[in-house]
Amino acid sequence: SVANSSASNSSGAAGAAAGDTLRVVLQQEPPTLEACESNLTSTGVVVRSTITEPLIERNPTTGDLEPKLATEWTSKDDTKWTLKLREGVKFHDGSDFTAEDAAATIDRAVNSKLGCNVEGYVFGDDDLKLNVVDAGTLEVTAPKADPILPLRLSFLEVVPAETSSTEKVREPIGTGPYKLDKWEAGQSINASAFADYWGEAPAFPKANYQWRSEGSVRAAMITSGEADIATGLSPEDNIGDLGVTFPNNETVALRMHGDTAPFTDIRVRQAVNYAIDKEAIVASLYGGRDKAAAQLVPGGVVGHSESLPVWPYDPEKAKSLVAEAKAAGVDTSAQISLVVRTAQFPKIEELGQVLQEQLTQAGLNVKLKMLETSQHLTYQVRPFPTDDEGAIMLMTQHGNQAGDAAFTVDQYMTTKGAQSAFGTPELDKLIATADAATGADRQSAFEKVFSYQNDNVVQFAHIAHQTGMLGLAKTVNYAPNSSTSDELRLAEVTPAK
Amino acid sequence: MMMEVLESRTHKQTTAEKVLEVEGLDVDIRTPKGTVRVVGNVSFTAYKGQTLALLGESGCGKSVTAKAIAGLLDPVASVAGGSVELEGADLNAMSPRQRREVAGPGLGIVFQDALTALNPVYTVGTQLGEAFRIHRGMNKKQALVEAVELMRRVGIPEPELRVFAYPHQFSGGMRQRILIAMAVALSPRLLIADEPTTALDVTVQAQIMQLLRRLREEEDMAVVLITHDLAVVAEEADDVCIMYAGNVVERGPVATVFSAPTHPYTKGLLESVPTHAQRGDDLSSIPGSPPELQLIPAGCVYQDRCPIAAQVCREKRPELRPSGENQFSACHFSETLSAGAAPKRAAEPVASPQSAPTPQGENA
Amino acid sequence: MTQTLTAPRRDQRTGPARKPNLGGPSMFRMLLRDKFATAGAVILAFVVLVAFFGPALMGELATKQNLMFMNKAPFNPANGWAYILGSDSLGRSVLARLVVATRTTLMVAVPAVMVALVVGSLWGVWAGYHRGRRESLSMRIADIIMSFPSLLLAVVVLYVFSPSVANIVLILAVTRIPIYMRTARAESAELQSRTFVDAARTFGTRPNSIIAMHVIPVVTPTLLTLATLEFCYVMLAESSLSFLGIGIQPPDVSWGLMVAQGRQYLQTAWWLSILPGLAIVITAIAANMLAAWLRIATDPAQRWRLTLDKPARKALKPASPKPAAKEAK
Amino acid sequence: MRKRIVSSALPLVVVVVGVFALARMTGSPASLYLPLNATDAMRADFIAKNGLDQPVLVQMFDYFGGLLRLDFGTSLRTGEDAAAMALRAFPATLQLAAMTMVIAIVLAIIVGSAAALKPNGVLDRFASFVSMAAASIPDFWLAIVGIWVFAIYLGWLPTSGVMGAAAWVLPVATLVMRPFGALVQVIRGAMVTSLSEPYIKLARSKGATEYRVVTGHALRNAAAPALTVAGDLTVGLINGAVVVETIFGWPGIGKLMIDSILQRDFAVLQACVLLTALAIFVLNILIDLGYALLDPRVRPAAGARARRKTRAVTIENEPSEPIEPNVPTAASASV
Amino acid sequence: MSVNDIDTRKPNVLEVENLSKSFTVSAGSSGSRKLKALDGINLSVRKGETLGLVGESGCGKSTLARTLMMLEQPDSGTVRFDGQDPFAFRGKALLAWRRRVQMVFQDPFASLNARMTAGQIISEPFATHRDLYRGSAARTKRLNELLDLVGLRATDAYKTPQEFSGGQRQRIGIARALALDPDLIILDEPVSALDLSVQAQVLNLLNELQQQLGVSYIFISHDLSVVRHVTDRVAVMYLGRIIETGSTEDVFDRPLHPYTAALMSASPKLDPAMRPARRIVLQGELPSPLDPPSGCRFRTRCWKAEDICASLRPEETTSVAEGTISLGIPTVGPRDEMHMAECHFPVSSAAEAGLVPVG
Ligand SMILES: Nc1ncnc2c1ncn2[C@@H]1O[C@H](COP(=O)(O)OP(=O)(O)OP(=O)(O)O)[C@@H](O)[C@H]1O
Ligand SMILES: Nc1ncnc2c1ncn2[C@@H]1O[C@H](COP(=O)(O)OP(=O)(O)OP(=O)(O)O)[C@@H](O)[C@H]1O
Ligand SMILES: [Mg+2]
Ligand SMILES: [Mg+2]
Ligand code: NI
Repeated sequence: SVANSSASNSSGAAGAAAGDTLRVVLQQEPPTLEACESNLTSTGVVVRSTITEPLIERNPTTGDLEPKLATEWTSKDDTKWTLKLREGVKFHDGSDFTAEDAAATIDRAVNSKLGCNVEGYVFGDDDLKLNVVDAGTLEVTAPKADPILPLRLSFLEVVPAETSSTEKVREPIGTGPYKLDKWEAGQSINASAFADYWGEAPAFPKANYQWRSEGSVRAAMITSGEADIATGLSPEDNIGDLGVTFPNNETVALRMHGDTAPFTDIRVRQAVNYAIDKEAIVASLYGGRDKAAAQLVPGGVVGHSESLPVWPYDPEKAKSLVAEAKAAGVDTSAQISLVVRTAQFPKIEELGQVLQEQLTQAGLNVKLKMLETSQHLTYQVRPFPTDDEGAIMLMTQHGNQAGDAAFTVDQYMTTKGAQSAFGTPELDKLIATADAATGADRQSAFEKVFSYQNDNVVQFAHIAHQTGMLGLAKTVNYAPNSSTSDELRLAEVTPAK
Repeated sequence: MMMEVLESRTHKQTTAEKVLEVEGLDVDIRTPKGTVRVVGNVSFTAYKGQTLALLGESGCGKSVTAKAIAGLLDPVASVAGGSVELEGADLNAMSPRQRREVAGPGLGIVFQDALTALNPVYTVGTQLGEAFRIHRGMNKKQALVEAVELMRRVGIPEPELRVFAYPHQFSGGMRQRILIAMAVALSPRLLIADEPTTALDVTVQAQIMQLLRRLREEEDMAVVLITHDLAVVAEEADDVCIMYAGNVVERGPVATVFSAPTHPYTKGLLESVPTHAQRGDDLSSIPGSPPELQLIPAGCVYQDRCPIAAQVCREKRPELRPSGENQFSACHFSETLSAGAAPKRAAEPVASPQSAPTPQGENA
Repeated sequence: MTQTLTAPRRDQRTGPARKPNLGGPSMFRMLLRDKFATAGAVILAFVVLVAFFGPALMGELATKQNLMFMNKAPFNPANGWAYILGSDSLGRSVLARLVVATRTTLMVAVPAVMVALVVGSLWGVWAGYHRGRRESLSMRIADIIMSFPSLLLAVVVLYVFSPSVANIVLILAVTRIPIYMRTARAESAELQSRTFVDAARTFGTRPNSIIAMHVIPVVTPTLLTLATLEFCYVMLAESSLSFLGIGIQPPDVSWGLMVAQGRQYLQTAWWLSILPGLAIVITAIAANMLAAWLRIATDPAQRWRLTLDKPARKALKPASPKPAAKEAK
Repeated sequence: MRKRIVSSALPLVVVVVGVFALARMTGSPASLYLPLNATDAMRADFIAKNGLDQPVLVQMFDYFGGLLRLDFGTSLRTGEDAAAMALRAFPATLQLAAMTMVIAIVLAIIVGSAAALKPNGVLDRFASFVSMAAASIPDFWLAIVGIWVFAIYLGWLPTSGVMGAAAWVLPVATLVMRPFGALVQVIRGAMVTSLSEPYIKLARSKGATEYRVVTGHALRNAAAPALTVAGDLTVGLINGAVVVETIFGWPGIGKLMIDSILQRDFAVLQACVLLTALAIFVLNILIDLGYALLDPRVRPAAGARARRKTRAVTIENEPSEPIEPNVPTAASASV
Repeated sequence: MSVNDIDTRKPNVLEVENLSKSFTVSAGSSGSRKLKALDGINLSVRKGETLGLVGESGCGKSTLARTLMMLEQPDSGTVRFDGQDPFAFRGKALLAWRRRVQMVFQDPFASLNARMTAGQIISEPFATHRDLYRGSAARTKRLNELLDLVGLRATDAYKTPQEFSGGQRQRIGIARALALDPDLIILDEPVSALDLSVQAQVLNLLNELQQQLGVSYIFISHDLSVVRHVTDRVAVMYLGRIIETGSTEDVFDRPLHPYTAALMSASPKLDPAMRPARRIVLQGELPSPLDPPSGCRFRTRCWKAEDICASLRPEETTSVAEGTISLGIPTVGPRDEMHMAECHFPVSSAAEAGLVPVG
């Protein structure tokens, strides 16, 4: 009961004040801490690299892959990869980490019927072949050449081989710097530093997660000293100089469904791009922290092109394009549903209203449609609803956690992509080439894809690369990076001074 | 046995001690149509061991007078003048605290509406014992013992069991007895009983009247009995005070007043009681209906229905003045009536303008 | 023949035949007696006027965005009258939005209350009149609606069908029906045992006619009072729906939505939520004041409070127009 | 009483059935739980696994079958037992509701009685003003202002959470407003009526003090209508003070319910609804018992202006509803 | 018209035989029980006659009236109105019957809807019986007739009930009952709410109407002096049964049943000369109708009760001429002319009945 737990917890809270507990306040309670679901933001932010660890880890700043539980990985043909595993690593239950565990983790997440999110997101439908060579060596074989298989593997959080492969596990056992103590459902998650951690011991012996859905409350908790870190803040939460911003890899864009008038005509789609005053939106709504976007991936992701120009704000041009299209017989007065997900990111409702207003100025008939997650999803992913009155324009927020544009374009730009409304054969071809490319070729191949979309396809009107905001109490030091919202590594947090 | 045979009451002519003396009592009520005087210049005296009856039709101000005496007027009503003295102490001059101390030991009142006057959520024992707890500082148990005793006194069978019953478990007659018991709990010097039997039928009425009589004799209280039943007055009271539209129109010993009324209203009332004459014959009735209090004319309050009204009645309100031995009447022509001329309705009164309808405007 | 009858000799009041007057002074005069209720009535009248004519007067102002003129503080004459109540997070005039929101708010609250009132009352009156099985069944239905999580109902309906004004009205109406139903039933069950209803039955009058003629007119004042109170509730409920993101959808705007959206600016731009919040509170209080008055004015046992000529304290002094009694003394 | 229990159990079943059907109208949960690029086969798999491919009637039959075995299903979102989740969240809500109602009732009795002593007096006006304002302030707004003032500006109270007694202050204060406002009005009205009843005069005629008259005689008679409204208000709180729970991070059933709706977590939703409906059912019975306690006439005829003589026995033609005291209330169930 | 001269040739308007009616009441925790409000009622009313119905409060007078008006459904027994059973009527026939029997209610305040004007109240029956007076002109004409008949003015039609005095309200109630030209009017305590000074007006009015229109009355009252004045025959009720019937004079002056005797004796007299020297005051309360005493229902309060009263319900006792009393079922003559009572030990003389005045 609450009364009891509040009694027992009050001592915990008192201990927290003493400074040995790192208190984090999140936007929502993780539905589960299942490691194979850790690409869900709400799960990953707690689990990844804190409770469990991957074999390979991507440095969010440089984009390079770095060793974690695997020390080396090599492949001759990009198909069969050999991983050397770290020695002396222990799980929280005291057992040793071996190649068996690594193999079981991959098998469980990718090959089983468990239906892990990471499977669909990072790996295709194809299964991987696993071969345990010895306790410290693992061979992974992809069905076809896969140059970024190590990157994909960086999404898999390692769990012991004993972990059930038929049931998901709410409270995982990992190798991370913190081990899970107690999850008081609905209230808090408590973790403590793992004594047998193979790496450096974290600065805080204890950690405590809570969640509050109101941003202003999270901010207030930092201000009032009830929490040390608060995620997902916005400037209006009045956090003052305790708020730290960071580029969070997320990009906001409008996806236009070209199958219905008026989006059947590329001029209308171009007009939409011209009609949106991205710079003003970024400057006023987002206080100048965000960056107007020209493509779906932000800087730091392989394939991002610095030189790609942002569509200029040109309402006159937009109007004339609409007029041209109209003259060419396109029904430009047809209704456009601007589909927006409620509370997806700060100020989304304001953004929706601004967009609606600006597009209306350009002569389009836009209706704002605010939807909750589940309904929004039906619009986001194929098969799209067809019974909607008029054309669909979906506001999407895309985050590329992997740092490689392949994860973006496959989904969003191919003709059959799960989140792509349409495409062209030429673009598909460009994407296939880019996917197979490596090194510098890969970068330029993806740049080509993005500029082709902007010039010839115009499925998207890009709005902004976003920044996140973290509330940091004066008592702690932490430098957020682009992956902070997906994995908040508590071990990187240190007491101030 | 089941039947009890009683002597009919004979009127005592003792000159007993004054208990209550009401002098020129005025009560105003604020109404939507303005402030009206519902009780005007009422005076009477109640003597120890005797019953004074307040008689009058519905709405003539009997209950208001009673409540004014007990200091329990509704918030809209207020005493506007006159004095009420209980054994020499002016009740109107008392502080609320003093009044509370008088309420119970000094003055007990039985309210008109027996069926709702008991608090439905408490046992009658609790309610009966309350007076003892307030005034004698008894605890619950002691009060309950007293309550049982009281119930026995008013003739409720098995009082030990029934103290724990709730009011709704009693019949109307029993509730009325409980109310009476409550009023006499502390043996008050004065008991006001406001229509204690109106809601009951004759057999129960007889029981209640018998009870009241017994209590009065046991405690030697002064009783003010309010009723509109002439026959009850005739049987129960020593003195009667007849009210009409807030004013006392006639006052005196019952026997005298009823045998020789000196006010035309009293006379009219006595005549309209169905006597056992011929079935099918017209009863003699007082024409019209009592005036609304807002519209009481200047002059005599009864002028509109009076068969002998004259010009003087429209101009001057008659004062209550002696019209016989111990008898008072507020009529300009009381002498004529008491002289035995007894002008019947049809009889020609002194300069009567006939009983034809007079337009209202003339008097108002 | 009839001459032999004893006709009443004269009536207390004479005068030409006049239209019925339900006793006592007119409602209007009683309203003026209660200063608070008068103020309430004036405020409500003002709100209604604003809802009617405001949007036309405000024109485009309520939707005109100016991203460079965001969150300007109110009561700064330098910004011009349109921005006297400040500007919102998209640089729109708060005044204009408040005015336009008035209409939407009333368009939700009034029909929701009306629908619930009419349906709930008629149903309740019917159930109470017939008693027996019909009554039990109706009360069980009311219980069901009451114990149904109304929020769930709202969410489901608003998700399955869009959160349009009509749907919000429907939801708010349905979930409030039991309130009226219970009250109407209780009153009607009591009324159907009254003697004048029995009298009507002895003529062979049909139940529906009796309900229409004898029951509904009596229960109406009580229910109207209730409806006035419910009006506040519905405004609040609508704002709660907005808080959860399923209320009125932009670009429409209601007070509840303004409060809900403005809450995140509470510390940076307080006027965005305080002003519409005040509008709700003031309107609610005004409606409540009026309801309190209505309750007294329609209750014969209480009405005197509104109709007295003098306050109580003065009554003890020599009473005003002295009846002739004293003079005669 | 037994009859009453049976007849109030009916809504229980209907509510659960209704929620079952309604929830399924909000669409399939498949896309929420499957990866974005899930194949049709995966979807079909998922749907079949959770039994969503069957006709609603069959699903319902299975569900009720499960209920008999105390199997409430598993949460799609967390994989936990749905009943366990609901049972974990419910006490939090119940405690909050109880605390709120106790405070609201006590305050309302004091304020309402004081106001009723002099109808339309200064105190009455003030009380009605305060209570109306209290009942008409949006709760989320009050909550946020409360946090701002008391947690940040003054620093007296924690912003949110359930840790320690201080954490109760803000949520309870926020929740108390509406019941308080509504109850003050009801109690005031009932007290005004009760104070003008004849038995009050009778008590005064015995020399009872004003205090005794109000607390001893009037209040108990005024309690029945207040009980009805308090019951309705409690139902509102039990059904979830979603807004307040959301803001203060209170792990209650309201929050759980709205989350499971948003997440199409049907089993949890049904378990929650079953639990709240059960609680409401128990509450109704308790209220009936409360009536009986308050009013020895058992059936509350108190509110019905009984012109006729009160009869020695309660009259019942057919099994009919008691005529409950009817009182216009400002607000009861909360959204 | 004189009291003793009962015109035997006039036909019966109403005949009631063995009428019973019980209510289900919930008696606290012990579940529900049957309350026998009427238990085998027999009575008849002739054309143009007034039948008085007296008895203690709660003995079932109003229930009988309401059952006769078909406001309650009887459990058993028959009601014949001109030989037909009204409970079998449906539709048109029912409406036609409703027209012929009307009721004046006890309470002139509660029986008039305060929100309607006198005119609306009186013409309310026309709304149901549309064919009676077609067109508003005819109705207005009839309304004015009715107002005139009961001694109200045409302008009174626009007033609401609260603008009338109690007596005038009762007149409105009577006018409403007369609106459909009934043959029988049931008057449930029509004057008990009225002031003495107005009561006489209403009684006179009723009398006039009977003489003019020849209607029959069932007159319920507990004011014995009124009953004595207006009725031809009287039935005395006790706990749901009629325990004594007979001509008014017989019952009042020569009561057979001890209860009747107590009733007559207990009623206060204005005239000291009429006051009985020895008055019977019953002890005890009316027993609960939920479990009436066995045998004779009055035995718990009867001073003449013996063992047999507890075990055996008394047969009807008839008093034949010259004051002799015969026991057993009457053998001669129609029963409604007889003076009979249900008692094992009927009162034999006025002195025993406590009716001999002091003087
Ligand atoms: N609270 C009140 N408000 C307004 N008028 C009142 C109030 N109490 C009494 N009156 C008026 O005062 C007058 C006298 O009333 P009162 O109750 O004294 O009559 P009464 O003689 O006792 O009549 P009854 O025989 O019907 O009891 C009536 O006209 C009544 O309407
Ligand atoms: N609807 C009802 N349900 C249950 N019991 C009833 C009902 N109506 C009447 N009774 C009971 O039937 C009995 C007879 O009641 P009724 O009203 O006929 O008495 P009454 O003789 O008219 O009394 P009064 O002289 O007081 O009017 C009473 O005991 C009463 O409690
Ligand atoms: Mg009185
Ligand atoms: Mg009766
Ligand atoms: Ni007579």
